Amino acid sequence: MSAKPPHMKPVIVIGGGVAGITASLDLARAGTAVHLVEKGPALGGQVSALDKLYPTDHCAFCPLWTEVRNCMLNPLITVHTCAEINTITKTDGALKVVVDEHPRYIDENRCISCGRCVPACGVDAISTLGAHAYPPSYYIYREKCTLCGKCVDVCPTSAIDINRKAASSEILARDVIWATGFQDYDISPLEEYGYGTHPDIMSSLQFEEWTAESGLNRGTVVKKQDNKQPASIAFIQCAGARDLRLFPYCSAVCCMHALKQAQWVKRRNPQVQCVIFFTDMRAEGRHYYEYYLREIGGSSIELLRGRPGLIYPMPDEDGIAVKYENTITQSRQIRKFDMVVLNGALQPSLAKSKDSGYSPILDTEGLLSGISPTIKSCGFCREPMDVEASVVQASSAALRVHVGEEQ
Amino acid sequence: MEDNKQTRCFLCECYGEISDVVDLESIRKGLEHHPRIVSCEKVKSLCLEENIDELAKRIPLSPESRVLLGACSFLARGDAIITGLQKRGIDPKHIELVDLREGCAWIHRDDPASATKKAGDLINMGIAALVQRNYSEDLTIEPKQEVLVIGAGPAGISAAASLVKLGITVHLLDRAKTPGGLLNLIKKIAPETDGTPQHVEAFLYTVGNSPLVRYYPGSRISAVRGSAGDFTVEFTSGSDVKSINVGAVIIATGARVNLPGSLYRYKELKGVITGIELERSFKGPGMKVTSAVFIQCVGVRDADRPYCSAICCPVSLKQAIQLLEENPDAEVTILHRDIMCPGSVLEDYYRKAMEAGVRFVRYDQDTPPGILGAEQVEEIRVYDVITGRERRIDAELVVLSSPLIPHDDAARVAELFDLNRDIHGFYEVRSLMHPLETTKDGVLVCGSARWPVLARTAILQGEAAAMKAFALLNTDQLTATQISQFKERKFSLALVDRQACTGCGNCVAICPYDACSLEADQGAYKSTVSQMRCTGCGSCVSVCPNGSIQLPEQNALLIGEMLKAAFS
Amino acid sequence: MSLVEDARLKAKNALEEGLVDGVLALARVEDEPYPYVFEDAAETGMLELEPKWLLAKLAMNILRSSRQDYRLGIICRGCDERALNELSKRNQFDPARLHVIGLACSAEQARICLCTKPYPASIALGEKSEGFDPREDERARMFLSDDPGTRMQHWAAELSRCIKCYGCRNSCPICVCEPCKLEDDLWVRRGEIPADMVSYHLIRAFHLSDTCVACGGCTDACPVNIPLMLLQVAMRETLANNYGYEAGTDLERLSPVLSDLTIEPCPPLMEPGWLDSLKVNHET
Amino acid sequence: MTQEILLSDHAESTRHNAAPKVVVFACKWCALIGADAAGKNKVQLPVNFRVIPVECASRVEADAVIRAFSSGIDGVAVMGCHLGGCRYNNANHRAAKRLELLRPLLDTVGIDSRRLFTSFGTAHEHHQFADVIGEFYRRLQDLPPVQAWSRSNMNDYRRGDT
Repeated sequence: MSAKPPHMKPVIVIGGGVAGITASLDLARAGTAVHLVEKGPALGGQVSALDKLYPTDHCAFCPLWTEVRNCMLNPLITVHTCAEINTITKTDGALKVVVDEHPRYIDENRCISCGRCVPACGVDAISTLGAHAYPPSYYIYREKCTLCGKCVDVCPTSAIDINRKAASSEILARDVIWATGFQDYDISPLEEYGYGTHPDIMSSLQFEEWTAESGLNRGTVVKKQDNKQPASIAFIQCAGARDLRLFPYCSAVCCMHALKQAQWVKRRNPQVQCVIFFTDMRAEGRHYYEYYLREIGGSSIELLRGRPGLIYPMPDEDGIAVKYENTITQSRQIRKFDMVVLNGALQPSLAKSKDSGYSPILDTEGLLSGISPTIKSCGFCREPMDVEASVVQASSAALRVHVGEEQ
Repeated sequence: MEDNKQTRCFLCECYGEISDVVDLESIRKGLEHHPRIVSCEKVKSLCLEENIDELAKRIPLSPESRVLLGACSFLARGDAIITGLQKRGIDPKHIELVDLREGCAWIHRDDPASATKKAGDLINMGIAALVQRNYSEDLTIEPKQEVLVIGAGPAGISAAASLVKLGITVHLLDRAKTPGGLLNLIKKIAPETDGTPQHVEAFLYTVGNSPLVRYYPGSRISAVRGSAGDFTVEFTSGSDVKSINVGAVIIATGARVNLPGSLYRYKELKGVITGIELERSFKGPGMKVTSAVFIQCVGVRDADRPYCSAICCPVSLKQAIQLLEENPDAEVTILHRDIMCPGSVLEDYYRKAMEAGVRFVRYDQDTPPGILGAEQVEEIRVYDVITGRERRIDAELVVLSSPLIPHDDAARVAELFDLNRDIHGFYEVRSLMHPLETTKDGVLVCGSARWPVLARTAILQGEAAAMKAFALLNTDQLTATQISQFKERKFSLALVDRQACTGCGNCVAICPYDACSLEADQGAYKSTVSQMRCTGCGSCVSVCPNGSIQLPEQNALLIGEMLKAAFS
Repeated sequence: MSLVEDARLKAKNALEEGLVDGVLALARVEDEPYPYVFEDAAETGMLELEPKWLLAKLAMNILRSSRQDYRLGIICRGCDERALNELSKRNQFDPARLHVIGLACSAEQARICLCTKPYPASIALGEKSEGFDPREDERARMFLSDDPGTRMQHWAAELSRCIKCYGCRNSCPICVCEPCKLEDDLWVRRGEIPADMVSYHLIRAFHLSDTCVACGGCTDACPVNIPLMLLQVAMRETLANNYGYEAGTDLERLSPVLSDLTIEPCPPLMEPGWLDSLKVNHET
Repeated sequence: MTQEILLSDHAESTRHNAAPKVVVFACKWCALIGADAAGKNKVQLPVNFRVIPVECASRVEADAVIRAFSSGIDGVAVMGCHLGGCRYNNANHRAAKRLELLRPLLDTVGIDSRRLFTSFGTAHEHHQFADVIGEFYRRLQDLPPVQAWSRSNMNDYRRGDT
């Protein structure tokens, strides 16, 4: 009884984050061929953009890079990077999926990361893919590139070809799994949060990148305005979430994310004062509450219940004012902070597939509805959830696709 | 050092990235009359497709041939070269990659002379490693295409039904007489908005009618042996003792509801009941009340049980809505410290409860609500943290929402399977990308046995566990080196020199995977290693007093020789 | 009744009651003490207690080479008993076949051996006397002084006189490995006299880091009188401070170094400030 | 003379003028990634260190560390994953405990235990690896030289001429 023959038609997994990777690996190990379509230049998704992960404080790349490598080396998985879904049309018993692959000017199989192209480029459009991306290669950002071609001559292995055109391939697939995850959302429309009015009012993902150990500041926490160390940081929870004007759902990950960020700020410089404005501190997952207790008890992170009414740059001095109601003293107070991190406005990112009779049905909250039988989806794009839940849902979606059954 | 290994050495210039700093020519000359090196060539580059083709042609496929590559680091392009050679039939274990770029040229650009000396030493270390390296012989077994699922709650039946769809024979073993676990105690499954009950019905039907499922109600496991792909499990079912042979085990034993003891005058005052008792009355005559109060976090999120049981809030919301359905103008209030309804489905459910008229009052852990009444509960006094005033709510019913806690026999089952348990008593699983796998390959945990979850999550976890078990067994040749989930090949498997072993048991005590065990052998004890369980971490080697246990791929002699070659 | 007569009586009774098939103790033959297995109750008249003679390894070998049901009694001091506990923890013999007759050492003997616990768990002969802290011995004070320079000076001078006779290893009750790493050219270069100070002595010392019962066997056996037992003092103190563990005192508890930090924590590693050993300055 | 590498004697001659010699046992899952990142970012590091990759810090025997010191190496670094992140089910805990127990022995005989550097999870980024190796070098340079223990000096002791 040899290994089961791979099912005749492949499965398309859209999104190369933790959910997409897990679904692809499970399908491949079960014997189904997979096309993993990732719009970015490398696999890893949002988790690879994080610095540390809760509740174990692992570095984000640590649990991820071996899974990414397994994906790249698995013979049954074809990875398409810089690729997006054009259309999905239902044909007799199968799905015709057109995948648009944006031109990747540097061929990652020929780039030896020597870095000679970076000084040659006048507009600073070339850089590595990130500290721990796999496979390691340089990447030309199309939006900045002026196609001047200076880099082409200096590349020793002629890996750069700026005339590469976008290509689109057509795949006959048995089924599609949406694992597109989430992306940051610009909540400047909600003026009370003051996003955009001060360089030090930023979203939690921007704060994560700004203070990442593998980032520019190498883990030190400094103000964007003047690169000096802040005296106090405010973490505003449910900023844009649980809010009928924008995202009615709770984004599920941001309470613990704020705790993690605050704890790492305290661990790196204990004298910075961290305050978390929260509605419900949702630390209900596995070992989450112990993480909450360790942080609150241990390193004096202050928890203030309630959503701030108004956040605005201080008129006369530098710093940011946060107006909120202190439920203990029943009084309105204004408190000055050097940095404000807005947590919660995470939008499910959906492949912008043109209307082809098969585009995913969204529920009222812009999420891939789990009810529609045909669409198999997992991870944040279906329901806001953390890494462990996304990975479990990805395996479940992989199972349902493998046995060819409605969700 | 007289064995017949033939080592071919290739030094990569990397288009000048290495050769500009390191004088590869002097190293190449130094190696020409080295006793262990057959040939040494300097090439412009090694990692492009055309270079790998060229390279593969120059390496004979004979078992004695060894390859020494002086190029970049494994994480840079080394990985691509080795996988490229592997695709062309060269065994990666016969290749030694020496990092001359990230490990030498790029970090010592301002001192080429010392960089060249260091490169020579690194090459010598590579040669020493190649010469001393042995190979652990792989163990291949035919995995049993059967899985044991323990526990027939929502997680267990979902795992069983999923395995049936995957064509795997399932032994569904349950302590209770009837399947369904905690679901038997409840009328509606929270939150009823997303089709969970239909799934449970479908799975129960599949489990009940599929020929692939062997269901053993009312049975108890007595012994477990073996490892991934080949477990032998003995259990007593009713009167007779059975023994089955399975490839993987899914533990879905669930959890039990904790009783609040004497908190909030439970058992002392009429009208103070737990959520389970309320559920029983919903299944039975129903419960018509004019005023009811739910109290959350009873006997949990406190010093003794510092964890959040996650399901009590959604369950209380469901019961509150049911009370209002039975009596629309009843007054139902939930006293809570945080409403744990993350995500979209549960947040909708929270809003649905508010629209149904449920009131929410937030209290603080330090000022818990007080229950007033002589024999029958009459009134609740609670300090409302939001308004800062004490509230008085008259209530004829108080429902204490208590957490799920591990079963009493969780310790016994953990003992049988050598599983670790976290400080609360739930089975410890690996983190983040492998949330259902335990440190014992082939043993998976899902449902509330791992952490309190709602039925809908238990079902998802059951399916995921089934898929992971299938991924392990979906081959007719399971090799010991291929079992590791987080990489495609184990680095090595420990090997014991039984003649030298004194039976001291250090390896047995330290092994993080319980792969070592002591066997009596003519009166003395000798250590043996279960190759399936061994992950090749080497902990045993570092505590063995006379080095009788070794990792062949990185034995003590190899490290000793590398140390000597380091600054030769 | 003197200590020796009490010991002879206990040995005789044990033999007569058939509690044991033989009693291992010292016997004085032509005024020379020899370890001797008394199997005949009448011979117990020759039993002696002095001088101090480590019988643990001997007892192990006797049990190994005798028939399965042979039960051995032993007049054993505190260090012997601890050594026997360690050996049975390392599965070298079956402790059930051993009947221990505990002999407490005198304060002077403790003074000579620099022994902190000169009495066994159950004392049958003699009274418990005060242990002696090795750091008080003036010769030891130089080897364990606070100034690293003096320590290095003394250790280098002493260890340079080592003739690599392996006496310390052979007399140590815990060292039972054949082949032993110290004879392997990879670890200790063969043919070098004196033995390489670092590789021979430190490897031997570290192998006994969590099993040394401070019996002083190595110091007694060393022909050039190097106080080898002092190498273990600092490690034994670290084990006592970090884990409250002393080798040989508990038949069940394995060495804490083999277990997980979540099972047996190690305080210096668990301090929140501890990131790596550079951030924490070990001012020794 | 064959190319066979004879250790003992000529290791002495190079020690006095060269920078301290360091051997780094780097765990493949964390420290080696830091070393590789340091290379990718072309961070200039002192030359005299050699990296021996190991699968887990727990593979590093205390005897190997002692053997390194005895063969004239001035500093040994054992670098593994952070104490909660080991891929091998907390095997690095045992390594941390074992090396913590080796320190008092090294101190007893006067080899300063600061010559043994243990890092668990603090060297996975390029700047961290560079800082840590650089700091370890500075520490080694101002420690008393290890010649007192080397073979050649031992005979001087015997002749009593130091």
